[in-house]
Amino acid sequence: MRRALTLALLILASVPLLYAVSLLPPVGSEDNPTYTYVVPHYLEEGPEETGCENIVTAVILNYRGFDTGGEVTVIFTALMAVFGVLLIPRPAEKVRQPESAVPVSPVTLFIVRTLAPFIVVFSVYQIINGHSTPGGGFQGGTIIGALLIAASLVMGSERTQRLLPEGVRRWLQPAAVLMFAVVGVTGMLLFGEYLSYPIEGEYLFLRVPFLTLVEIGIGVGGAAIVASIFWAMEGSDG
Amino acid sequence: MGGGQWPVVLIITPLIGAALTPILARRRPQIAGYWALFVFSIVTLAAGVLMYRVSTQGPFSYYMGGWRPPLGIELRFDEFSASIGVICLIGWLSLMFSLAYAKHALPERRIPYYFALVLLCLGGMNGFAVTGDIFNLFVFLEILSLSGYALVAITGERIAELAAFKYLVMGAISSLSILLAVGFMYALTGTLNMTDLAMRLRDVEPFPVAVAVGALTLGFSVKAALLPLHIWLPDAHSIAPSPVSAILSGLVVKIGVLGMLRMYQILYKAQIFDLSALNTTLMWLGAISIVLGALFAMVQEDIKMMLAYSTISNIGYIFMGLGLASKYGIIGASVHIFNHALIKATLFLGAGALIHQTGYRNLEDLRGVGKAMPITSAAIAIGAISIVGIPPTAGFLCKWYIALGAIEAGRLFFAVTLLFGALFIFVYYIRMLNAFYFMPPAHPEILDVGEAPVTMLIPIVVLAMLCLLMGIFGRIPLSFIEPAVTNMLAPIGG
Amino acid sequence: MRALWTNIDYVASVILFLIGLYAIMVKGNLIKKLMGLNIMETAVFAFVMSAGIVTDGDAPIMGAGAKPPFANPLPQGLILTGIVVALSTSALALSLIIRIYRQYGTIESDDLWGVE
Amino acid sequence: MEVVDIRPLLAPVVSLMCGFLVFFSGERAWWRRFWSIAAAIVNLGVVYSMLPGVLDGVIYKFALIEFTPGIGLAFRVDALGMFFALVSSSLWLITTVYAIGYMESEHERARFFGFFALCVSTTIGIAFAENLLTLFLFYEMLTICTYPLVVHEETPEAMKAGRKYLVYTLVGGVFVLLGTAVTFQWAGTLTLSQTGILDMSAGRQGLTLLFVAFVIGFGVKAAIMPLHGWLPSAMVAPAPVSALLHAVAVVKAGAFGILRITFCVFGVELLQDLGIAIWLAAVASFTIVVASVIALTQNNFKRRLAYSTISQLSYIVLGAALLTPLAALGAIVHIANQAFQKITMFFVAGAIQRTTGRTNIDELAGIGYEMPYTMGAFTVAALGFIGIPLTAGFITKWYLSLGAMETGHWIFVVVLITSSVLNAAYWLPVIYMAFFKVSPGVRPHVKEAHWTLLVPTIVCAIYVILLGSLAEVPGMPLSLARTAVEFFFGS
Repeated sequence: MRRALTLALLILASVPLLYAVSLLPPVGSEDNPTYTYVVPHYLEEGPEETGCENIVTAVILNYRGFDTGGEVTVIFTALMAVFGVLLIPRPAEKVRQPESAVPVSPVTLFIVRTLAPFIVVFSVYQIINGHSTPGGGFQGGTIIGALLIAASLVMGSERTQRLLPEGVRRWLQPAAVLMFAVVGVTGMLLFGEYLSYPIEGEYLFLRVPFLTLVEIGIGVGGAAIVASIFWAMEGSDG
Repeated sequence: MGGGQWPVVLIITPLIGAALTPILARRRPQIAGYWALFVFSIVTLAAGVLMYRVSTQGPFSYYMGGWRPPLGIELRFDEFSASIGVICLIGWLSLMFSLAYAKHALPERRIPYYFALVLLCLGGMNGFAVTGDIFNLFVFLEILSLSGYALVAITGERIAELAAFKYLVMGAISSLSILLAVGFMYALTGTLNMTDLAMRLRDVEPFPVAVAVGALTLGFSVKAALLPLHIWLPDAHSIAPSPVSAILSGLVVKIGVLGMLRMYQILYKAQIFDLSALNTTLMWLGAISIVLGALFAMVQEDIKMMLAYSTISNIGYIFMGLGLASKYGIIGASVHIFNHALIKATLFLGAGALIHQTGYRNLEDLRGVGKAMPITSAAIAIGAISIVGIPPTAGFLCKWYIALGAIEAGRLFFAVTLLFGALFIFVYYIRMLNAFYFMPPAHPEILDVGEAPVTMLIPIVVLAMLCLLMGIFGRIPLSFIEPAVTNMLAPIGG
Repeated sequence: MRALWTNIDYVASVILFLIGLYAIMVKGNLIKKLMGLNIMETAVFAFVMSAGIVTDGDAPIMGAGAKPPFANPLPQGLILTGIVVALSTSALALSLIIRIYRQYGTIESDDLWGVE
Repeated sequence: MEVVDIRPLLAPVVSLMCGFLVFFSGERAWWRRFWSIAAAIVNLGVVYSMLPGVLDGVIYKFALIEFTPGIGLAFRVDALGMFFALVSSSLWLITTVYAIGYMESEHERARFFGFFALCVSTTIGIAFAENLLTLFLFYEMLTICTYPLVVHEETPEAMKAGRKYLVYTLVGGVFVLLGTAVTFQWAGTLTLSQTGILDMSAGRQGLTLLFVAFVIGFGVKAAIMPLHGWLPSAMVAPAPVSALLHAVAVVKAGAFGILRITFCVFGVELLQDLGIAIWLAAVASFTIVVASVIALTQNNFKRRLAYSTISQLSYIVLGAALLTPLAALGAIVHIANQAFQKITMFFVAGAIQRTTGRTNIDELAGIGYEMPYTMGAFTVAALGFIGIPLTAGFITKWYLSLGAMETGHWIFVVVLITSSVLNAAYWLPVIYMAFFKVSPGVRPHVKEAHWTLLVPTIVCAIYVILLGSLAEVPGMPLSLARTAVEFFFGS
């Protein structure tokens, strides 16, 4: 009954939606307002104005950098939220969580350990070259985060967490937010507005380092947050 | 652009402050509260400066990264953005209230995260209020929503996680519906800037825009808990820690209304189609919200549950005012955004203090508390009188304007509903006051509890005073809102 | 009808969106609800991306040898943000589900009604 | 002539301050008494100091705040407002003295006296309101401030009465607010004026509905039947409350509102055109007669007083509805006459209850021997109600009858005479019981009430006679009422 009702309702809702999409400008056409209005400026002036060959990076870090600042705040919020919801008072003495009942297969362990350096190198490449090639801070950071999760799975969280002691982790988690603030405020002091980058003049050489700094911040922060969320859910310390 | 980086201070400070909170409070969690209060004081200062600037120089913009719209993101400070004033005021007072409250109500380990989340929530709201870009609006909406969901569940209160999950699912659907609408608008116009959007929407297919408007309305009504999309609200607002309830009820639901106002700003300017169907719907839903919210509230025993349902009624006022689409109606709705925030914060913080001191939350158990905690109870009484709209308190002006608006629009029926709805509301508040003042205590030991700590008492008293003063000096919010509404309605010759 | 066919990408997103909504409304398991939510999110992302599709568009990277037409970079940037938002929502939702499971030992909403 | 003056604001503020000072005095009895009496005297002084000016036709104005252009809190003292304020503040002083004696052994005295003062403050606010919004504002505040006094006893019965009171008066308030909003929409202003602010352009039907809304709104407090239900129940309140509020402040606020609506919002001419006032007169007449008949059947002293109040209040409404200068004069002067007569009676009822514990009329046999002064005062008031010449009531009836004859509707004269007869029918037996019927075997001995109860009672009774016999002396209420009537009818 409930299913049928829901279905009916949704089908009813689909009619205006489908009619509306049929009236939207045709997908893929180069004459769409989405392609003729703002984007030509990005594509033509982008490399010149922002120093990024990758226009997607130009958009997310420069033209609409404030959005990305908001986005790293969202994921930081998620971390705070997970901690706020899940952390329970520390037990007086540490109760050792029983290791998983099924021992980790040595094959898995070997593969993760062998691949780890390559994964790290790949992600670092992604992070620092984000302005000129596909990829960027998030992509790289998430890869490192995934590596940390994989390591936790095969080696146990405690051993993995030793790589990032709590004091360090606390600083790394907000890295993206803080890096944005540092670069943004520097831009504000030097070039007028928050998150401004130089377009010309004597500070032009700062542009790429700044972008890279932000990418590194996003990457490090992303990795730390993804891993910490995993640890918090697993029940060990965030 | 010239001068003044205050917009940055307003938006960025709470985010940085939140980012640093867990670091600073790692060893001593109690420090988090003072840090948050300090950070938010700076934000409040910035808000004050910006509001002063809006009131003296009129609206102005700040271009993030120096990119002019539509290339970059614009922060737009107009009269509706002046809601940062009330956000900061209530946020600051709630934070102050939290200092003592958190110590008692939360596990110590969660305290830093609590304050970080409150800062993020408030910062997100400030961002939402001032941004001039619809996608950026969505980003800030998510910051404040996510922190809101988590804050509901942050105590170990019974069924807190269920309430938070319900809130999260409803909230996420509404966010997605808003994002879908953003997608529609973007596909039609290729721009994300609000001012630009209003211009470019003039010559596009109207039907997809109508669907987008429907999706936006749906999304914002969930956030604002307009009936019948309110089901998440009562549990979430009554279970959250009291200062959070004050923020959620006073401010976060208003974010939905503010979103509606922004949408109307665009639509009135774009003149793309006749809005009367939407207006009529909102008006009716508003009227039903008023009455049903009041009826639900009447049968509640839990004081915070009652306040939560009362929020639904009051949101009904606001939506009715919006739907009337007459000058006074919209003025009344906008003023009620401010005033209801003040009133509801008073009530929730007051209720929080009562629960904190006595440990009871049912009206029956709280009997006689008026003698034990005279100041808090008096503040709650003032809040109750305000919310019903008895003059000369803050609530009266809103009721008056919305009623005038209804008559102006030739809809006497809605004026009648509004005024009688207020009476319904009074019926349950009088139950509360009777219990506080005119009934012998059910638990004699309640007479021995004293007033709450002074950091909790000050916010309550300040807010209660404001409830009175805003009624008497109703010109202050009005001086902001009237020109804004006149501007907004100008294209339709209102 | 032809317009529907031209805009088949949009149509697909709309249908996905409704499927997600159906899952949220009908499924009792909280994880399944969350998956429904994720489907909806994906649908909206696909919708916005479709708005930026350019037929035969190349990646908008202006290195040597790059030649137009380029794909629209703006929706890509927006959706990157959107994905992170979706990730954050899912993380919080999962945490809540974990807590619900710890507290009540079930994540079926039918069983949870009794608790309330 | 209009003069800007702070005194119209000062008068309500003095009582308001008094209210708060009393709250803060808490259970310190001496301070509480000091503040109450001092404020009452200052208040009376402030109001009285404006009397000569008002008699000369000066209008004092003071605009406090504007909410929006044209709408705000503003005060204005004209003859009608002055009349009401003067009655209220002089009776406040007397009642305060009485209440101090009466409430000696009661609980929660700070709350009682605090809200008592607030009520007076709002009453004077109503009297001095410059516009409809201010009037409404104080009208609603009066409702709220009275509630704690009604439920003072905290018994289930009191709570029930309080609830009933709130429902009635708040619903009334909604009608007033609705009417105010509509008036603003039609007239573009809310400022009460000499000749009314509405005109025919709004349409006959709409205006009629508006008038009905206002009459319902104010009629609740003025206890026009069938809107009177709250008044008898509210008699559970302590006697001083019944006296000041249910004989003077609250119910008169309703009657005063109707006067304001009739003369200052609609204006005499418009109402004559509409021809609806006659219906109001009919309702008032109905109330006068039926309430008196019900009063006959009541055995509880205070309930009989309550129904008598209902009946008497409709005199004022009737006078307003007849729309002639003489009837208006009778209506306005009845504000004072009824107040003094009724308050005397409530004082008597309270004194008897406090001194002997009796509350029913059939227990009063021989009370005239035990409390001769008290019952003497009662007799004076009763004669006043019947309308015997030389008492205050006669003046009212005289002018009302003249006014009724002016309109040519003789039926209203008949109503007034019937009412006199009925009044006689329910008050004379009490007097008979008190003085001529001694219960067998009881040897009556004089056991008068405490002086704080007795003195106010006697002062009021003396004033009832003065009002009737020296009505034409300058400075007595009648001259003020005459100024008010001249103002509205422009003689």
